[in-house]
Amino acid sequence: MISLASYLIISMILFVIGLMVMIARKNIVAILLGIELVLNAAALNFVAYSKFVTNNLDGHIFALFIIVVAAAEAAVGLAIVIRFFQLKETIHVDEATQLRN
Amino acid sequence: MNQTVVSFLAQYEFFDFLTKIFGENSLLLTTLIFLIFSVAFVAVAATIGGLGTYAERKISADIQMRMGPNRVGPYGLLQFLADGVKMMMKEDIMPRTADKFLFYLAPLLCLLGVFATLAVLPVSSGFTLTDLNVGVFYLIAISSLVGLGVFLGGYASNSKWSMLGGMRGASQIISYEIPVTLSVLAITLLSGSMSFGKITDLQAGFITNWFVFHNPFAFLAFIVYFVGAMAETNRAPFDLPEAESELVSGYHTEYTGMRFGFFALAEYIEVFVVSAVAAALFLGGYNLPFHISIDFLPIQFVQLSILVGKALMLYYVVIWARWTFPRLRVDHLMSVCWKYLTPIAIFNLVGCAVWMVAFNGQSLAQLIFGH
Amino acid sequence: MFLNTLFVMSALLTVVSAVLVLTTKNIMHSCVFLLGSLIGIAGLYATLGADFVAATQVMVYVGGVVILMLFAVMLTGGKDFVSKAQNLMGLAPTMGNAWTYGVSALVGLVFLFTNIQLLTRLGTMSKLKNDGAFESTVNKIGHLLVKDHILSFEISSVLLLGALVGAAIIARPRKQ
Amino acid sequence: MTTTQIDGLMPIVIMMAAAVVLFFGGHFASVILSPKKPTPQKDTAYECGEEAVGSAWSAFNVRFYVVGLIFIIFDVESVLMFPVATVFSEMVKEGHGLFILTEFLIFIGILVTGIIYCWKKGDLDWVRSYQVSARRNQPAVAVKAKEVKKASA
Repeated sequence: MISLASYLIISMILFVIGLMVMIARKNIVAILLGIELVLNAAALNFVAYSKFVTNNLDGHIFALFIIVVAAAEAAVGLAIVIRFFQLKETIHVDEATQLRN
Repeated sequence: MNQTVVSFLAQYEFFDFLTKIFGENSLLLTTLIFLIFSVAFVAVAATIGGLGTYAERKISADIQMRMGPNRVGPYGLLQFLADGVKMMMKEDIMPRTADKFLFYLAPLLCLLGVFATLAVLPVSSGFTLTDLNVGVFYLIAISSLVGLGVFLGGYASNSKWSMLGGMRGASQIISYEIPVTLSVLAITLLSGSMSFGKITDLQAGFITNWFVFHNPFAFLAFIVYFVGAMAETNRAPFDLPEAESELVSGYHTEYTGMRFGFFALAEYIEVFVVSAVAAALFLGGYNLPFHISIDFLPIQFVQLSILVGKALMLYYVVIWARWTFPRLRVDHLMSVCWKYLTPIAIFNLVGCAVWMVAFNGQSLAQLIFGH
Repeated sequence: MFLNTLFVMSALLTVVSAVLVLTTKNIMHSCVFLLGSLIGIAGLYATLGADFVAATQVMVYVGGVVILMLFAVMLTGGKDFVSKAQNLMGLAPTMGNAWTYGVSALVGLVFLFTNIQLLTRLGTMSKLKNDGAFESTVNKIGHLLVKDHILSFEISSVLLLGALVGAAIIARPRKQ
Repeated sequence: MTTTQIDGLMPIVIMMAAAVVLFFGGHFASVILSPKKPTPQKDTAYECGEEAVGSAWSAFNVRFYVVGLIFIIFDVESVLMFPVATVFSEMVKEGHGLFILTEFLIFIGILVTGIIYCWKKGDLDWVRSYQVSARRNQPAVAVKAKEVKKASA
């Protein structure tokens, strides 16, 4: 039977995979993909808890706003990626070193 | 609520007989009924899509004073079957440099997006496959898979024509989704529901109850919706992604045989779907102009033919527009969407909201003729 | 029963697609697999009775974010779609030394034990009835948005305005 | 309070499965019926009879992204407006009409501010953004276009 734990496990797997994508890949767009996975894992947790524990819809509202924030984040992030590509002709994350020293 | 075809059939006597046969396992029966109706839907939709190509050729021939297809079957009616067989027998070519995985996936995404919208299409009060609470919203959401399919089809071919067509197609489809969404939002505002069933029920009765005639803003919203939907399905005069005189064939230049057939099928079914949605949201849907008890089963078929008739009329208008208006230029296309349709759609939305508050939700006809 | 089927299908789609996002080298394919994963999550929302959130997920991600990402890949790519050493196989030699591996192993162990502790307790705790009948959420969400959460509703609009203006400024072609 | 059955989602799954079945069925039929005679010329991308040069996967103009950006912001805003629109008539009947109208108008007003900004800055303008990027190479053309625009305005 489906319980809260099954949703939490899926959410955990998603979170960890998202984190691994963020760490392992050097393409900035791929890092944004990882961020989307992580945010979705969090939203899934919110909805699961609101169904099984609190029994009201505040979790749904939270998931909605997470989706809103994720969309805004993707829009701005990808704009930065495109601008970065115009300057550096690459989207390798290790090239972004102008603020290092 | 959440009425489905199963819950509709459950009120008849023969359903008890069926439950006796299938015993306590109601899931099997539900699945079976859904399967039967889904297959019927798919068959009818595919036929309408196929006849769409025939109608397109015949109507264009009529407008241009030609004969059109008239060899296969009576009046050339079976032409689409011949076309289908021909497509299956064509050699399946894939460019060597193509992205194979995405090349296979793109037509499938188009088909998925179109078929998934069929599940909520309100064809009659009982035969609607499922009447979701978020029906309208779901329909808008899932149909954007088509745009993705167009883009990936253009990308995966690795041909310049396809790439240009795909980029244009994707940006056009997503742009025109905004006026469409805002117009649908106006209807949601007036009806207070996102379920197709409720929206259609509110338009029952005489023609003045239709949402087109609810107020002047709703009438404008209908026009915006229709123009936007035509652009979203890549129909002329908005057929820039597949403009044959400038882009060879657009995003499906490299597609041959059956895969090209899937793109075409998806497009023609989608035109029917947006026409049917326009009929359901604005033109009264499946309602008869007088009150009648819907418990009598053949009435369902009458309702079905009313909706399909309305949708086919809009379909005719779409084809007619193709042979009447010249194709837009790409910068005009974008300015039509963002500088005309979207502001008008926002204006409609605000107008509908103000109307609701000012006249307490009454329609124009109610204000003029009283209740 | 259909609930379980839907759950299993969605969960498989989600997890398998997420793994493929991680392991595929081609960024374009990664975006498409991300799409699968997000649709799977929409299915999971549907099994939780969150119909509106599920439709929102499909609407925003399928129609919006994924297409935007594909656009961004197209705008930045050209030469370098398949880049080397971007998957797990190429990871080990480029990342850190023994010290970082030791710390991460420790953190991983602590994480694992905490999760096992939590999950075993949760597994016995919540046996809510989940028989496939749900209340409609759309109306309630609407009421919550216009009454309890009115401020966040309006502020999200300001956030989106900021995102629009900011991203438009950043991405706009320069005059140079 | 109305309840909904999860079974209502079954047709969606079945329809998607039908699409997949149709897709692979069509492919199968095509594989059986169609000839298979590849030649090197046939397998190249179509470029009007010329030999295909280079790859089509090159960097595109940024204006496509800007269109997508404006789209996604509108998309998300409309997502938030849908539940509010659903309760609108209810609230009007309860007598909170002006309250929810004000709220709705503020929300749309902020949205409209964004589109007015983009309009003024020329992001909605397909041609002008193209000229700005082309000015690097051909200043004369851009200046001419600007003059024409001024004259027409």
